[in-house]
Amino acid sequence: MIEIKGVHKSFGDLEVLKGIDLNVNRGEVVSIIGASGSGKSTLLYCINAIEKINSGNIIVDGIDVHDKKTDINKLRQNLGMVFQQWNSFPHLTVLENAALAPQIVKGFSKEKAQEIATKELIHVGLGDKLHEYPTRMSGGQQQRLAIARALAMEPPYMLFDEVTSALDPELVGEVLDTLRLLRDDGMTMICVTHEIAFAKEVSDKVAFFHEGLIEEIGTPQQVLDNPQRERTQQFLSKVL
Amino acid sequence: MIEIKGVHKSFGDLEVLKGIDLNVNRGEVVSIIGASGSGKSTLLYCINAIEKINSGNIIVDGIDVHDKKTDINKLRQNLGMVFQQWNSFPHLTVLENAALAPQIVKGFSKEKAQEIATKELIHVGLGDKLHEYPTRMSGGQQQRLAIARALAMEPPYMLFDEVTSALDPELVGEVLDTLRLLRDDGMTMICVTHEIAFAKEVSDKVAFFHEGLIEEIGTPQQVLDNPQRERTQQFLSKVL
Amino acid sequence: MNLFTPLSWSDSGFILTGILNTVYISVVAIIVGSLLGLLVGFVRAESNKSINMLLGAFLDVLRSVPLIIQLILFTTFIGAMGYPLNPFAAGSIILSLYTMAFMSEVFRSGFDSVPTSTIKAARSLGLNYLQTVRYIRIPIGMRAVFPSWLGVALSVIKDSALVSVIGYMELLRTAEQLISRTQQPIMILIGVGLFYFMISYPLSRYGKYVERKMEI
Amino acid sequence: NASADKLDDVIKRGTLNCGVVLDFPPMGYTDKDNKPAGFDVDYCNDLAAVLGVKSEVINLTWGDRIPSLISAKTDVVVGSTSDTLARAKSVGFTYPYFVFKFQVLSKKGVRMASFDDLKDVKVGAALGTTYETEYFKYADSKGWGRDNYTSFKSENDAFLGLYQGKIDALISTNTNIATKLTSGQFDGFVAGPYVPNYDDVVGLIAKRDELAWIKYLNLFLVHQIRDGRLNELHMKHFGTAVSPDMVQSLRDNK
Amino acid sequence: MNNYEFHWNVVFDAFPQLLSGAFTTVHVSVLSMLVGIVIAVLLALGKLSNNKVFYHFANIWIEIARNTPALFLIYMAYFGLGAYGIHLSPYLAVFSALVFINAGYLAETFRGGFQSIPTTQYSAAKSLGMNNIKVYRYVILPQMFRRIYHPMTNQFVWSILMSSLGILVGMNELSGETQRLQSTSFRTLEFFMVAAAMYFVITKLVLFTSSLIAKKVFKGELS
Ligand SMILES: Nc1ncnc2c1ncn2[C@@H]1O[C@H](COP(=O)(O)OP(=O)(O)OP(=O)(O)O)[C@@H](O)[C@H]1O
Ligand SMILES: Nc1ncnc2c1ncn2[C@@H]1O[C@H](COP(=O)(O)OP(=O)(O)OP(=O)(O)O)[C@@H](O)[C@H]1O
Ligand SMILES: [Mg+2]
Ligand SMILES: [Mg+2]
Repeated sequence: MIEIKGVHKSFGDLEVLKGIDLNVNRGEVVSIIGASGSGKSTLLYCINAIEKINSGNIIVDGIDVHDKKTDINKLRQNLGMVFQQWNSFPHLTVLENAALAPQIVKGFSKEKAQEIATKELIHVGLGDKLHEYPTRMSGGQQQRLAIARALAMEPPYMLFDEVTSALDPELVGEVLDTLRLLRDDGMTMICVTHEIAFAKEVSDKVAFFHEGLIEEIGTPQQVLDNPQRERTQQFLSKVL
Repeated sequence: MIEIKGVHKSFGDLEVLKGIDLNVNRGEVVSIIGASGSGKSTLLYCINAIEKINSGNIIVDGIDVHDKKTDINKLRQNLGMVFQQWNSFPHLTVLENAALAPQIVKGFSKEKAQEIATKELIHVGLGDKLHEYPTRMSGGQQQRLAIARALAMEPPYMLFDEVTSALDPELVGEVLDTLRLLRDDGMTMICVTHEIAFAKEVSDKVAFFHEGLIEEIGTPQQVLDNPQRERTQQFLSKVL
Repeated sequence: MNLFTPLSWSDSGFILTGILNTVYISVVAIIVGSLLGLLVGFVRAESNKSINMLLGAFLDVLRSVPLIIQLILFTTFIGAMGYPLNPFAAGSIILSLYTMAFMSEVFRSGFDSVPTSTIKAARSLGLNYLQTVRYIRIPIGMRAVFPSWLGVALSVIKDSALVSVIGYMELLRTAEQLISRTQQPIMILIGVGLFYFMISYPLSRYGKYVERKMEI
Repeated sequence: NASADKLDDVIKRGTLNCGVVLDFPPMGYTDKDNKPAGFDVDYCNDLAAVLGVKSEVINLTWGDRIPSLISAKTDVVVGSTSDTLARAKSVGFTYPYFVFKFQVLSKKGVRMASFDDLKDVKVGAALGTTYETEYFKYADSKGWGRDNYTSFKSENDAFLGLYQGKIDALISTNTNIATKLTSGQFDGFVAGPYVPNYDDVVGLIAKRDELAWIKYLNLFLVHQIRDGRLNELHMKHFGTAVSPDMVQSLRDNK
Repeated sequence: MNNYEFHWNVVFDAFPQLLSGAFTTVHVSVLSMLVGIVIAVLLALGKLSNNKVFYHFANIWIEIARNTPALFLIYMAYFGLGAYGIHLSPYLAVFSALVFINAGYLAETFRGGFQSIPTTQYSAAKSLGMNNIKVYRYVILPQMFRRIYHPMTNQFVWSILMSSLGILVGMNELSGETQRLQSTSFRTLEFFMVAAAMYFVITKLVLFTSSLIAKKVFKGELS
């Protein structure tokens, strides 16, 4: 379970998160929507401790992420993360990309690491690209590689930050399909997304961010079909 | 009138156009849809003689485009073209971009060229950006600049190649509005597009391309609402 | 008889001539080398494999043989052929060719950096080949490579010091002669170093500034 | 025109391009106005005068001498060029116009009783000179190796190197060393032994095939001796009369 | 040809000396490259560091190296330092000038290579649970190496070509050896033509080897 309690976060003078509370239970899929700059990515970065927070707590399976005593590299193994901009490691093949972390972080043997990696790559539909270099692949394929790479660490949680928004329209579908697959596997996920239809389809909960606060949260039906808050309505009318 | 008769076109071994027949009358708006790689862009390039054809004829207002004796630079003045990737000239201001061709191709005086350019730029809504450099503008604005630049040659025909598909979603609208404007002005247009809703709204005819052939052609109602061919149905079910 | 005489004010004219000679030959080499480089770069960007191979091989030799050897070899050779050249002429020719070898790559990458889609856009407006080159490819391509161009130009100024080996009285050779006479290398050398630095440093800063500005 | 030779060329051109090595005082150097001066420069001027043309002195390093001739930058090099048989395959030599001894100049306090003492000190000379070759020949015959030897691009660099202490001793010509010692700048140094059994006989050089030109130069040299000009210039640049030995040797060698 | 007769047998006889000169050329360039790389890493770190002293030291070094002629720096190392009683042999003078310049140029290359790796690569690697050392060892440095490989090769070629300035301080590398040989035999054209050819061959060999290595190490990725 991920528990986010009263999280504040500033970049210099700019307060980006102004007190976020959010719980994500095992097996749940939570989508975060909201205008650009509302702090959605920042929250994900804070959950993964890539950014420090100013106050509040983020607890993952009982462990305080931002506690100094927490072994952050160990914790991150539980939190797979995929970014908007695909960032495959260009100097490694697809298989090596996915096998790197299991091998050097978890300490698996090369064979074992590659076995897991291969499994996940097949899972996301890249079984025929194992020895390709990612720079030769489309954005959608690279994004699926990034997902497989995160999955190869076998994390209980996955964080997705607008993983389709840098993709050409025709490539969006294949990546969303992969996310659906994960949902069906029962993966716990937080998805920052602009794809409202997708959010409606896969989410258990949808949170609408506005200027560093959760303006509205609830089931997709509540938030997306019957938004109560004016800001949510405005936002939805613009993107739909 | 643009008459396309039995056009074949290969790149090396790859036959991209396998016999295209299509007539576009003055004042008509024809939309071309179809999967990636089906040859849509290639056809536009061939109409504008940017690519040579292997056989067949393309006749614009009675002039054979691919005849050796045709003065292609003169012909192109009748065929405005706008590309998927906005191609503003980065070293010139917006006004200079649009005034360049009238001045050096048509031989207008600088004043006259700028006058026409200004008129077209105001038409597409860039009246307040005349002395801006295009690199400072959004993709949508650059795309409208490209349209104005083509219009400044006062061509009777305009060819549009997926002019919105490289744009961020929020910028698509402004460019489509500009196209609507042109349609309302009575401009003859061929639009390659992925925006089915837009195609349905503005077109007199819609042609569905499949692997280098026109699989189906007719009014938007015929092709988009009641497609007869299985391939058209498949394609539409995927993109809608 | 006075073999060793200290540096004096009367030497300033002599030094100034050295400075002017350095500036003079550098400017000639940069201008001629850039023009030739523009031409060769364009030909290379436009032409097929075999012409490119030929040109490439020639440029390769210019880039793979030390400038100092080229200078000595060229002056000796052309003289032996019966066309003696003074150090300035011979130095300018070799330095210009050497500059061209590097400039042509700079300009070639400039021409290549203009997207084909932009060229197609220009052609679709009815611009013919030459108009496209003149109004689109050269201005866009050249802007993109200005920092690299400046980099090559600065290295030419520095390399011009080597023309001293064929007897051209540029700054460094002037300095050497003064050192022989005064036996005071330090002061004179530092002065020379400062001169180069004062030309090169601000310009290279400016180049970096432009580069950064272009990235944004 | 085809039959015109160098002599005609020079007279027609009205200038004599005369190469001199200007870092070899007192044969060639630059004075305080950075103008060429020295024995060789005066020879150039004398030659130009008898030809009735303007004298253009061209500054060369040792290594430049041949390239300057081949590239026709110079018509003649008055540059203390040792008349070795190897070089004579490439350029044309005149009669000798001067005879040098090769000598060691060393720091005071460095033991330099005989030439063999060079074995144990850091020694240097200008690159590509005959004394460098002679030193190598001697060192090789004694099996010294070359680790203690440093080449310099030019004569001046060699003296600067000795002055700065890069080397303890250098080899140059007796004349050059004598001049340097009288200048006062080399007070801490002493002239030492000569290179054993070697007289450095030097001539003017020109292109090998310009026979008429070389003949003219030969006659010029003879006249310099006969007319007393050699002696005059020796007085001017060395402060002493030219020794009868040297005059004899020049006459013999011709 | 205006009655210049080539005498190739002189050159042929002197070939061992030319080869030994070529060896010295390669020797001094390789060594100056290796030492230059080590210093360049330190200078690059200096330019990236917040320590003012370290930063300015690196900056001054880099700017002097990049903005003054190599020939000047060689003179400076030879006669400039000599005036203070620091006596470098011709080899050491050329070597230290080349090291100084290589370090200056390579430092900028390294810094550029370092900064060209997108920060998203760090985030991605960290999000996989890698600690800082692993992030650098497995993700950042290998990518950086690819980016600096070609500039480094070019710098190496530059070093080879610039070591020819050894001719001006009487060093026994290829050019100096050539100069000596032509001074004693007076066969200027022949010797310098052969020297030019040797330089050409050496640089081509270096470039060829470098691209072979690149093909092997970088396999198909990037270009
Ligand atoms: N490293 C940083 N330093 C300073 N400001 C930052 C930094 N990262 C983000 N910000 C700022 O914080 C705010 C929130 O950014 P964030 O990326 O979280 O927004 P977002 O909701 O993800 O938007 P988008 O939909 O555009 O990705 C923005 O104003 C952004 O400029
Ligand atoms: N210059 C070229 N050389 C070789 N092949 C080409 C060239 N241009 C296009 N092709 C090929 O021709 C085929 C048709 O390309 P075209 O760009 O016309 O397709 P399209 O229908 O416009 O697709 P999209 O929707 O992706 O723009 C593709 O397979 C493409 O790879
Ligand atoms: Mg974001
Ligand atoms: Mg297309």
